[in-house]
Amino acid sequence: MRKHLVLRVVSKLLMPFILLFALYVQFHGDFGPGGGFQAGVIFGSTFILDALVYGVETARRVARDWVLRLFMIAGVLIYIGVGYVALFLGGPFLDYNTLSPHDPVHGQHLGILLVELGVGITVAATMVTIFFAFASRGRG
Amino acid sequence: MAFGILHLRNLFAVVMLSGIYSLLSAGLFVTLDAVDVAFTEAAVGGGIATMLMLAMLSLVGDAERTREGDFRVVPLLLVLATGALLLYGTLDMPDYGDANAPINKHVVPRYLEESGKEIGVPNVVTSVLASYRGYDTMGELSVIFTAGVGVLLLIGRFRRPGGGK
Amino acid sequence: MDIPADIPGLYNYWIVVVLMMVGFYVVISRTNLVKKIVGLNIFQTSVFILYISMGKVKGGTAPILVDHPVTYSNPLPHVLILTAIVVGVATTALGAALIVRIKEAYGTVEEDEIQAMEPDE
Amino acid sequence: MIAHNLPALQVVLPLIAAPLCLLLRGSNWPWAFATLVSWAAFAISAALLSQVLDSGTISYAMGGWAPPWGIEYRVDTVNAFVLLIVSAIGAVVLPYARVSVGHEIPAERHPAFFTALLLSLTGLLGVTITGDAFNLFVFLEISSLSSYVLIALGRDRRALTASLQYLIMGTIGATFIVIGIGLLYMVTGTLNMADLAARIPAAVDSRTLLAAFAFLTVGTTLKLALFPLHSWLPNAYAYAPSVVTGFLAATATKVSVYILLRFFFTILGTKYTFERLTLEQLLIPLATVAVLVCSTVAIYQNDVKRMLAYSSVAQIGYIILGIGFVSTTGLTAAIVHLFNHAVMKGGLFLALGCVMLRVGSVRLDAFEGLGRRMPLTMFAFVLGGLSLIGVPLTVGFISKWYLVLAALEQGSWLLAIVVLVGSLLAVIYIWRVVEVAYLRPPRADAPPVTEAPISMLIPTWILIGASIYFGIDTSLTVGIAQRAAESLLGGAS
Amino acid sequence: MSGATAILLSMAIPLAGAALIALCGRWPNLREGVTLVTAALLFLTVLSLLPEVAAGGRPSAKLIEMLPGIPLAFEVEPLGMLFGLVASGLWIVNSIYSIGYMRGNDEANQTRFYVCFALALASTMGIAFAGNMMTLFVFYEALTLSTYPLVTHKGDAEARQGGRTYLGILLSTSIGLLLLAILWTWQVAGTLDFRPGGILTGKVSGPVLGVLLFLYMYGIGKAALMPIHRWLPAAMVAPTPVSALLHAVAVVKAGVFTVLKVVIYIFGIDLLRETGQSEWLMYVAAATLLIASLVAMTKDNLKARLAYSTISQLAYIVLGAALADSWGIIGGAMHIAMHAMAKITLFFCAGAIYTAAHLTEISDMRGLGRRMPFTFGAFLIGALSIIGLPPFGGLWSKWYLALGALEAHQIALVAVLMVSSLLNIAYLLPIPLRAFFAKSAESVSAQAVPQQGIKEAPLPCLIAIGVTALGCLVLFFYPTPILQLLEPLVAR
Repeated sequence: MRKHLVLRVVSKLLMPFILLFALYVQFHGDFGPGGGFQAGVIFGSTFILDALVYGVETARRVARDWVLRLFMIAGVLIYIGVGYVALFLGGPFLDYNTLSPHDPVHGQHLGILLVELGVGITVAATMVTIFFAFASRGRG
Repeated sequence: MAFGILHLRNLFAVVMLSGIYSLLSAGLFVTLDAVDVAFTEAAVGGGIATMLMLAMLSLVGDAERTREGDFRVVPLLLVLATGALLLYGTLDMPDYGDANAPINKHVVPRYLEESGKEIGVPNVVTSVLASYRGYDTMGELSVIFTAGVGVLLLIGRFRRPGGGK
Repeated sequence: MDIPADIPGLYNYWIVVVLMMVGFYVVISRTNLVKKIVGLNIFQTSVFILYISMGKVKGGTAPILVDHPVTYSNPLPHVLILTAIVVGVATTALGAALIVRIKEAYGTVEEDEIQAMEPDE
Repeated sequence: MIAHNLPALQVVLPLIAAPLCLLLRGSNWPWAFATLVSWAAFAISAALLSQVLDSGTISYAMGGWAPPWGIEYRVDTVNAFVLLIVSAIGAVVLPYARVSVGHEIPAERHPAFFTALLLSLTGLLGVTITGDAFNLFVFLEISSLSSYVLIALGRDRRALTASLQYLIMGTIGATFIVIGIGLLYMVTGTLNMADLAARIPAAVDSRTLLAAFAFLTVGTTLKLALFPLHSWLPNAYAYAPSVVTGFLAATATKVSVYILLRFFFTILGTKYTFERLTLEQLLIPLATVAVLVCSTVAIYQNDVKRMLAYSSVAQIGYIILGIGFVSTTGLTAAIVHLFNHAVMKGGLFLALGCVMLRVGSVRLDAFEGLGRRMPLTMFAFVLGGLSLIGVPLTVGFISKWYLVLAALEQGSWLLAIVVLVGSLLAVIYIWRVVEVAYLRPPRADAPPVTEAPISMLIPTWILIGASIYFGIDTSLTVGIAQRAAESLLGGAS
Repeated sequence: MSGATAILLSMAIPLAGAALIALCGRWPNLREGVTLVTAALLFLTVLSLLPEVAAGGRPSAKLIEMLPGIPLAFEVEPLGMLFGLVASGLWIVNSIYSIGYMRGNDEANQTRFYVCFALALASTMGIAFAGNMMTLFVFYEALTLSTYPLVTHKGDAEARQGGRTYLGILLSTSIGLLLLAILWTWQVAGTLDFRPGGILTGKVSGPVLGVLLFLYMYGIGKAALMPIHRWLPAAMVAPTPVSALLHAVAVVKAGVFTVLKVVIYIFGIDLLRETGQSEWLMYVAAATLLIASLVAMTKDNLKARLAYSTISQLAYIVLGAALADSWGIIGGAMHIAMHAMAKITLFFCAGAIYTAAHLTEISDMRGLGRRMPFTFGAFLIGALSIIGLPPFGGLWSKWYLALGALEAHQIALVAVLMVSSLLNIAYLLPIPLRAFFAKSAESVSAQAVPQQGIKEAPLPCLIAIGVTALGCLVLFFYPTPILQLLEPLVAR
């Protein structure tokens, strides 16, 4: 991979935009198509791209295993956590209305935002983790 | 093109085809107004899945050994039976795009009419996904997580001394 | 049994059926494990199409609420399929991981060769 | 607050525990944590069961969205009982896991392993408790994926192929179920089980419904390994780690049977399934063949784990047979056998786990002289075996009793005899092991073997003890099973 | 001590004994002491029930409901009383004997031996006092399983084979046929309690009754009706005390006892006699009786010969049941005691011979009587009692059986009884006679075992032999208590 200068430059240029796009998808999911999954996948793909271009080990230095695993777990926890919060606020599990008792709609917004975030994080982290697992398998 | 997958021997091509295939189906989804799905299918099915496959192929090699007697009768019959059953099932299905089909009459209207008030998110898919059926989504997230854990367990690297492979 | 008059109304489903059959056939007829997994993908994707097409409403648009009233396609199948897609890719990932391990353990990904290596089964 | 959120907690407690478990380091912490969680889950399910028995069906709306718009958790006698079985097995197996897993799985993977175990527990519980068809599929996948992984962790390389085979079969099954659910949805426009049950009678003539029914049946029978779709099971059970085998053998197929019950009786309804389609005419022959063939095959196995795996398939045959009778007695037999078989098979596999730990193999010749060298383990095995045979004062006898009774009620002598012949075949394969263990001296070159550690013996004996206790005092199990059976038949529209 | 407690104790004592024996395994003397004490206690407990039962009382006890409507329940009636007394009484004697035997042949695994023995006795008591068919079935199976380790005691290939046959036949018949019969009974009669006059009257009729009877009779493999008798000779690989107590008394008698119970309390003799559905059973029993005796003559191995003689003697009892009239029943029931006493004597002697001279083949025993006169004397007594000659107990039971046959106008059967008695003479008497009067084996054939230095068996064995031999005599002079005890069985 060392030689493809063009590739490296282009990808370097692209990456920020991809990340940006990912974030857009993540938070624009309420209005247009998109949401946690898509965002997560795109977000993850940047790392995968990075890995493809600069080699897995480099990419791994950017995103350490334990960081990835942490995010993987964190995302799930956020989602389930929201559910539990609702539970402790006296509603049934995952009832976003309880998140802001006065204004259910706002509560819903908040809830959806949070869970989508959780989804995004976990999906991204998992995708990258899985990819790394495969990619670095060959190198033992 | 699916048939191509059936007959191609070079697994690399096979995988590529399946990638293109899912991209196509993504396109189909758009025509069916399922933009979110299309988006996801493109990203996940076309992107990630294909990439995974390639990663795997780089490890297992990409040539399927050619053999005689490739054409199996029993499976074919099985498949035909299944297909026939499904075809038979379709005969009584409501017409494609029929607005009066039960699925469009029973549960869904509530989503379309109320979600604006109840949730205030224009994208109904999102609101259904994340709120009405938020629990499904949580389960789905857990599935992803499971897969992640599983892959780690199977081929992941563990930093503990003597860990990993 | 009476065939409904407007067959065209169903053609979309039938495409699905055909795709599904192909995928299914690949899964159960091929001995190459990779192909099996690919077959599974096709199989599942065709099911997705089935769902989505049942959600389509003629003249409907994507279910994103806009001010002036229009007819929307049915969002519920979309949601279900979003879930299903993810489940599918999760399965694929696992299957791929397994195949890698099998390759390492046996040096092949052909089912019959593997069986040949295990006498007592 | 806790009290009326039990249905949710039943599932989300292990669910949130799973990622947390992955955070833990070392191998004891994850284990301890998982164990505690499983006990909590058991407590919850017990509480749920008593609630249901007192005050009837519980309905719980996820996210506060009333069904059919939101996802509903619906607990009645049937799935409360199944929940209890699953969580109880989990609670017993996990304490056992520490030594066994420590011995069979590399240490650095323990956190992930227990995470996977918790996930599969979650999945099974979720499948059982949910009242929403699609949600059922989602949790089915959680449990399936995690169990593929768990099975693949067996030390034998054949575990990998077995797991992949299971993965492919399982995914096909799951996909069939999805198709079925989709078609149901297409016909009725709802995914909520109760709602489905209410709206299906309107569409009994629809061919789509028929197709849906067929797909659901095939998919589920694939999952529960009903003959002849059982090919994945023996290998999967034979090569999985002992703990996993013990856990899955006792729970996974049971849950699949539960799904079957749900679809047949609650959703589609007795009228449709059995009066209109007379499915029993398909089920009973299959079950009969399963009992006879698989018991016979079991006799010829030299790997005891495989032997028991085949006997599991045969036992599933018994359960399906009970369902096929479509009578209160028959269903009672089926449901009570769900519990009984879980208990005795779990116990047997745990005993095998002890042997695996000490001897390092569960092939028949590895058992030589074990009767003397691992007396407690082998005695547990013998008792479990007797229960499998159906000797009085064991749970196996109770199941057989009701099955034969159901058969006699229908005047079908042949089936009554089939059941008894089945248990005679069980005598043969169990006794093959017993003879080797007790009447063959250990090989001269056999390494010294000591009794299994107490932390593994206690769980084993809890299950074996249960399989004796509930064979003597059946008021609890049979009582619940009868109520469940009546509710299924009565609840059928 | 109230009846209920006594009943439960009669099962608890052997169990506790088993536990203690297992604990004392390391100290043989203590262990065997425990065995003896247990046996004695058990006998006393059972005995304490006698007055009440003799007075027509029916002490009963009830454990938990096993299945709805089917409790584990016990009730002592005359038949069970008799059986219980015989089994528990002979256990004492047998324990004494086995001490001598097991030590004399220094067998392995003696602890396991005594433990299983106690367990077997517990099951036997359960059978004797069972209050309904289910309870009986439970303990019936328990007896089978607890005796399996005893049969396979030696653990060699032969023992394994014997064990297979034993377990195979007993389990398959009991699970395959008996259980089916029980379930059927439960389904038609709605109860499994033992009731005087039976529970099937008016429920089933005609050939169905015959089928049901068939299921029962062949389900009860322990009764060793031909052609399912193979397990009994197979079980002879066990050490002699086992053959003596279990396969001459406890197990086989449990079989015929069950037969009697079924005939009396499930079918009801009246029902059987009126419908005449038990006729085929008479002929099967008669055939078994004759064939077994004939086979016995061909056997040179002493224990095998005794085994076949047991089979034919059991057929007597089944025959009594099949006659389904008062005398038949009385005779059959009585034969349980008489035959037990006589046959155990014979087995004791066989064991004694084996212990002292390590001889198993009858042909080698010529002239042995002069070396061990006491043993062979006892053998003679036992043999005479089996044959049914005065002054020995065997006479009575055969007498009543003959009466029964006459009452049922089955002259043929009377003839059969006579013939078989002759056969008994033919295959039993020669043994002691040759032992006493024939020239000793080695003087006839050189390769035969030298009899120099052969003495009587160890003392405990002799004591046991003496006791039982005496028993045969006593039973001749005092049969009346048994008669009185059994009267109510056929009271109209």
